Amino acid sequence: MSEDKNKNIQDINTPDDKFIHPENKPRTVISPEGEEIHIEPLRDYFLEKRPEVIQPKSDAVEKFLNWARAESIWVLGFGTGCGSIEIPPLMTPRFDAFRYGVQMRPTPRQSSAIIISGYLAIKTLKRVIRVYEQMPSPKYVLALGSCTINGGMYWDSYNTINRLDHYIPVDVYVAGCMPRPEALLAGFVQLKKKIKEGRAEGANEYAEKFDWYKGNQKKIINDWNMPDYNW
Amino acid sequence: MALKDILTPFTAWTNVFKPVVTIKDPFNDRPGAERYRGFHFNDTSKCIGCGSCEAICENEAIDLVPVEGIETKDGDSGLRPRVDYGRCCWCALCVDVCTTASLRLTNEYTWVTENPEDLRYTPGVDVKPWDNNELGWKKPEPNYHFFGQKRVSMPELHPEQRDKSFIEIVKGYSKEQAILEADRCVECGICIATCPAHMGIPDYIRAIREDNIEEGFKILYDTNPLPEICGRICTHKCETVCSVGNLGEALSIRWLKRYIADQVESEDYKRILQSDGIANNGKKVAVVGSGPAGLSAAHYLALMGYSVTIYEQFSQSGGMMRYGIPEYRLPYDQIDKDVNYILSLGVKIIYNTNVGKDISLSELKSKYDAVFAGTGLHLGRSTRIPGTDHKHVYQSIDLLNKITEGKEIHVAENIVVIGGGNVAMDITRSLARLQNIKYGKVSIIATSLEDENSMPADREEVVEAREEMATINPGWGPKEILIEDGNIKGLRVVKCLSIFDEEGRFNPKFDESNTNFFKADMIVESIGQGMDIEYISEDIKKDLEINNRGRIVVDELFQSGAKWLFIGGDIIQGPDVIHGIANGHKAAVGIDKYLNTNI
Amino acid sequence: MNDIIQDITTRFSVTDIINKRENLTFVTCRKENTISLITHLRDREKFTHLVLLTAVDWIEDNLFQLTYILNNPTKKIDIAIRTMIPRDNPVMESAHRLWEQVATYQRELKEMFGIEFPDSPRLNEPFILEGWNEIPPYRRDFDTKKYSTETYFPRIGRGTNDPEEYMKSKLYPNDPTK
Amino acid sequence: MEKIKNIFNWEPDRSLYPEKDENGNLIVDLSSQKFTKVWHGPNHPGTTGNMAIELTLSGDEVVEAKTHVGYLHRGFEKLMERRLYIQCFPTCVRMCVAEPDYNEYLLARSVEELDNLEIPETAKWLRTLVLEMARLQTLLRTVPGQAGTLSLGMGVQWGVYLRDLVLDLFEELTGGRVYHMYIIPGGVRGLLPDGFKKRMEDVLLKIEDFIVRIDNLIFKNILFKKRTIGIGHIPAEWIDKYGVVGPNARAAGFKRDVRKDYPYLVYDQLDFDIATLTDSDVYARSLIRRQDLITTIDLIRQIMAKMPNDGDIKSPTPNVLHWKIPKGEVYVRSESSRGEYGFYTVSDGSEYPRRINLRGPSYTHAVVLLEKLLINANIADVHSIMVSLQTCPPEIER
Amino acid sequence: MDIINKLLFVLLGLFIILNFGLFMGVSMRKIVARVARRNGVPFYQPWLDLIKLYGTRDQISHGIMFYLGPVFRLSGGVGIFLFMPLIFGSQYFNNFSFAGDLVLILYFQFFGMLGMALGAGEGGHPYSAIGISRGLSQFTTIEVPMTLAVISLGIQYNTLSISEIVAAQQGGFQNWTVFTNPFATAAAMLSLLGAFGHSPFNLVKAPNEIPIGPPTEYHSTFLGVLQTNAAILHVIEAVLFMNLFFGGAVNWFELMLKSFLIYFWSVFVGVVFPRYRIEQSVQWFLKVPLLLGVIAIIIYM
Repeated sequence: MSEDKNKNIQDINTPDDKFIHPENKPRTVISPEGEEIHIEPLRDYFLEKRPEVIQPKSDAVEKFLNWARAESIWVLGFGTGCGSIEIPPLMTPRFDAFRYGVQMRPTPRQSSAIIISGYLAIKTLKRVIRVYEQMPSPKYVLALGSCTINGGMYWDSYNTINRLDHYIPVDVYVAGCMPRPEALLAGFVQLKKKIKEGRAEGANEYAEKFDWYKGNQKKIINDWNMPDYNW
Repeated sequence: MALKDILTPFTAWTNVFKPVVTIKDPFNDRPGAERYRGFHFNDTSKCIGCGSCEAICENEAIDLVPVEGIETKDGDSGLRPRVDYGRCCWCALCVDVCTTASLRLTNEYTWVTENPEDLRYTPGVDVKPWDNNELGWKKPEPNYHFFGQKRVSMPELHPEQRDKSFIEIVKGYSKEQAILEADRCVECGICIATCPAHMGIPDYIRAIREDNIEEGFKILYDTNPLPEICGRICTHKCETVCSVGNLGEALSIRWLKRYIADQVESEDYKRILQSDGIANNGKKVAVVGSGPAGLSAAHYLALMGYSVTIYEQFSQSGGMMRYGIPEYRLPYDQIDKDVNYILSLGVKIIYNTNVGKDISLSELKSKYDAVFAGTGLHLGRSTRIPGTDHKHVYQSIDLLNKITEGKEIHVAENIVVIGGGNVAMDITRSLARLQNIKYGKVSIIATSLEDENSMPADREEVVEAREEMATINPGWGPKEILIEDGNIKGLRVVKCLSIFDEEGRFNPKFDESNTNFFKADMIVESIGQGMDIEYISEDIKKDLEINNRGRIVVDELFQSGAKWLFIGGDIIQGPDVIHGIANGHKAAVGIDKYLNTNI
Repeated sequence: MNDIIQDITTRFSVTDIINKRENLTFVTCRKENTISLITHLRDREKFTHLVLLTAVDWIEDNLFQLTYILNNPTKKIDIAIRTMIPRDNPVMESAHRLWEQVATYQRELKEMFGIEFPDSPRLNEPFILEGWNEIPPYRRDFDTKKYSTETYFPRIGRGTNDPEEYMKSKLYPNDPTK
Repeated sequence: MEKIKNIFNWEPDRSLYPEKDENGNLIVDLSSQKFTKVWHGPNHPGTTGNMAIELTLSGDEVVEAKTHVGYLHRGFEKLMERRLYIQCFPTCVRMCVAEPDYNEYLLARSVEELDNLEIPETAKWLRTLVLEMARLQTLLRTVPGQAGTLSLGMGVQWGVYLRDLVLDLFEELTGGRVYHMYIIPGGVRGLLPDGFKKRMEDVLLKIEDFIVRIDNLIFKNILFKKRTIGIGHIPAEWIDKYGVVGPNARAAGFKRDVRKDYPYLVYDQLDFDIATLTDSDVYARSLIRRQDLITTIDLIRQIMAKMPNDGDIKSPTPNVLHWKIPKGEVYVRSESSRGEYGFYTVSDGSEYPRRINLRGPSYTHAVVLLEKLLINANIADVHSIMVSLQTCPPEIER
Repeated sequence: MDIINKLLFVLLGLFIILNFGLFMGVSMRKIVARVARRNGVPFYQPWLDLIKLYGTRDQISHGIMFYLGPVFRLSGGVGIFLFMPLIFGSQYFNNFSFAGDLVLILYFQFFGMLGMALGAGEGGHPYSAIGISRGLSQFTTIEVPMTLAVISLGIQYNTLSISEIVAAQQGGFQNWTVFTNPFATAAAMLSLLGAFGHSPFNLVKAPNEIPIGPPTEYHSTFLGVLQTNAAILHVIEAVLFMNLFFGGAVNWFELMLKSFLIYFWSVFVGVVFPRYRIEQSVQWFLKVPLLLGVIAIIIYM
């Protein structure tokens, strides 16, 4: 078999510090007055505080809560790509996702899931990251279509990412370009299953590997300026 | 502000009493449409791993990977497409372009996973739930093709024009025709492995398409110093595996090669091939026989700087190409064109010198640093049925020799040719012409053991022979030549049921009850030729290893047991031109290696 | 159509007239004359509808081609005006006073090709890209595939085989003539 | 009495605020707290697709609007430069997700016009059918969608359901639900399946019933009229100045339709008329779209009646794996549901296009025109005006 | 009956009202879904939503008022409940109804709104601010015809106690205010459309203009509190109207049926109309319902 095309470019097994440039690593500097200043450069780019891992409550309670969470998935109405054209059919008579406990919310604060409906341009990725960080834990990510898996149609585009799982944790992938509403519903069913089994801990994963995610994000987003209250 | 405008909207509420239109079970109630483009399925037994799907995929979603249990063989690369659903966009161009119609998209469309690495699989190999789903996207009908399915028809002489003369039948492509034909190539490269000389077929076809004849010509000479000859009479094994041929007609690779060679004038050869001023390295090599193997070896040796001398038993070069193949297939001036170029590289030919009679092999050994023997198969084989010793029972090879040399031969009114190979067709058609000239009519029957579908002769040879009014009646085993009063009356044959036994050995079975009789005054046997290695004297022979089938054993560089003697061509492999060329080339490399490292 | 072309040929010395269809003609105009030609066509010949304005990169000739396609909605004819500007100093007179949307086109051209249009409003505001540090992406010398593979972590584990090479390695790996 | 009436129909005095400098430019000082900056989008249920409008508000009133795009930029025009012409075919489709078929058609047409290729008659009819079906499915979303912007979502629910039925037909004919990838350079990719005409007629009847229902629900709705009449007025003199095309121009009295003006495919063999209105406000524009819907239904019926049932679907083309298009350039256009939609294709004689540039109607509608129209509009009408222009961000940034 | 016992029954009433409110909400959603010809959410959906919201793991606060907003809102809702007689003649479910409870209830309606305004304002999102300004201006204008109708009732029955108004309507449906004082009823029912916040008066939340107004920044438990309150408030508002105009209820079934229908009235209108702009809405309330309210007062003057 021939040489792996992408082997030399990245190595998934060493995620820790690889993408964090030296200047982004936390360090302590001493000012001319002799004062010690602790600098955490990555922090400047998004949150006031790092996200924290919130351990699940005791088993029985968590199980009950997960059941409720699974049956009440509030999806953020953020159409990031082509796939969002299939959201209206999902919410209308033909497919009626409401009966699966799926509802749309217009603000990230109230949403528990986000559908990344396809390719993400860098400009949108920036908003998606902000939106994702604004969503309260536990939060779930449903990735639609080839584009989120390995770049899809836009694998060689200079403005779209190739794989979503480097920037935010993904719970369920739905294959297709674009997936039909039925496939999306199947995605929701799978997501529910995952939540009920207590495996959908994307938010905690994000908090744990925060530096890695942030490093990846920072590698491609050059301009972190964003207006307040713009998702 | 009409009251009506307030009240009419309330008609919407009538919907409350209408039935719900929601699909009850969206996962099962609604399979994709009959043509839906869902996930891939590949019929791996039909697939040949040509990679057209990979070439057309704009997303680089398809990789060709080796698959366990599928062997690489002629016409099948052993690779199978693997689809990355992180790339696929369901456009189904891969299905439309598929050269074997093995790939299709099923109408299954739901695939949900938590692990993105799952979304990559080899359709038809990795078992998926939709493997047995017959619906889905297949190549559309009618007349929907991504490349020409039909060959550009080759201009030929009409049977009436050709059946009395030995003028070349095939006229050759014009530029437009050649480009059109070259356009059909999908550049898979499967043909290369099948070609004994491993010619860069897709590359020179691309050169034709781009109208870059000189580039194409250079590519030809990389592996084949006899393009004019090969372009006419090559057995074109490449075309039998051409991936385009799976659904449509295979590319006329041979004619395209001929097209390139035809476009280049003799005087341009040296300029294009940049073969002027090769430094002589002072070593000398003798080549026995100026057939394809000999000429090929001489050519590549000359390019490496050796002084090459060819010993030829006949008065003209070319060996079997000239003396075995009728002129209407391969005009002699084309042989000369190729040979003259090789001679222009400094190769000398000594004609009318039979090694073994006029000069001994040991003498060559002493005069030269190495010897390459490509002496070919010049002994006709006989069926050895009763009556073959009659004077009007001929060997086809002898007749063809005589026709080439312009000697008078016996042409009877009714002739039967025994044999179904290309040589049999050659003699059949040559004799048909002579009959036509002599008697104004054709009465010749060619018969063979093999039935119509498994005759070793090229299909077009059979068709053309029939066009020239020869009768081809295959599937019969010769039993006896009936001779009355010293004159041949005909050939008695019985139906042949099978040729090889279960172990693949030659062991024909006949249906003795089903007999036939072909009336004839003259019988020509053309069931193959044998080699004549009398010229190798006993002291040399004792170094050689000869296997149980009577063939001389050589290594992969055609070096025989006697280190200085390289043997190639029909006596080793074949018989055909392209094997000879390949052997000659390899032997040239072998000689070079031998003389430089003395192993 | 023909009389218009003749008229502008004499007035603005346009060249390379190609009649693609009976209602679509391509002409080439010198850089200095272009804006006055467009103004003339809009005001006199009633080519009131600007269809598009875009650029083509002819990197071999070191030129940018600007194409203005104008449409006359009453006569239903189109005329496309091509202007070549040097690639190493890509500056073009702005046409934003003629049509409102031209400013947007020029913003895009500035961002995607790096063509300058002095005086064009909001020219330097980013339009599509955000935080772009490379050369303008629509230029031919920007290699998007290379940029993408180096930047966006394509998934590993892919690898393909060329049938030709693979068959060689399987069937005749030691062929000395190759 | 007049005074009392004025109390109810109070209009702000524009001369007093917002303040302007001597050049007539707005003085927007956010720190004065007279203004609010609000971003509509990109994550905003009211925007048409993934775009943003930066609004500067004074109270409920917009004093400045700026369109921000680029959230969907994939660089199609760059990507197509490194794809074979046949590979551009699935790629270009994605340029507009709502109505992908026009991209397919225009690419195919560009290639055919540059290479002087004629397509079979059946393919022409099938292409027209697919283009009209595409218009049908878009309009089924956008006609009630106008009311959806004003929170009358019931029409959208019905419309999207019917659109789904049209998509089912698409699936049968083309094998794709949203991205049909059917019009290939040289022809189309399949004949009508058996019984297609019957099923099409069933759906058309349902749509006609739907039109009656949305007439009652939307167009005869007093509140819909109140919210849309007089809002988002485009004066006639802006049409050429701002490059307004399609239904938006027709609502202002300009009888412009590519299907009539520059007939392509078989539109010259079909009998239809172009509706115009002169009010040029949101209501007029949605009425025009409703009329378009009726025209489209009629056109589909005509096509169904007149089209040949079989025949070749694709003319022979050179091998698509190395199809070289002669050097040249061409502009081809078609009438999408939003207006003139065109491809400007430049070929340098190689296997790859030199440049393909898309001219989408939203390029002008959603940027300069929208920015202009929103000034002095109420923030509540922003979404409504935007949808009435039927903006589609992917065709702005591509 | 001691106060403990009373409190227990109040809590029981609150529990019933809350669950009925959630049920009513989901029923309305299902009815609306039927108009769209689909099934809609399952019946248990609101309970799950609430559990999920209370079970959300992290919360982001924007300050103390941000906390207090939902609390104020809930106390507004519960406040109305506390003083609302539910079942006429029942000694258990009359809550803390007293002589001037009608005025207190009108006050509590505003209390929750104001608290919410302060809290949401602290959230800092411009959409919240716009939503609040819209909400307050609309609510002010809703209150005017509402108050006029209440005044008309006060004059008619010569009392400001809800229990007494209900008592005055007993003895058959011909005694209901809707028949004895149709103008006041009409004014109040129209202003009720505004109070329930369905189309055409849903501009406070206006999902596709200013998503979604005051609660934009509220999430997790905050939103849970708001939703709990909404469920209680919707029923209790309907009960208020039932008591004032439709003869009250003598048992739980009657209460549920009547409040369901009163709530349905706003849905019935809401489904088929788009929304007003804020100034249109204000103008409308100051035109038609105001006029009806004035007429109602003039008649009983």
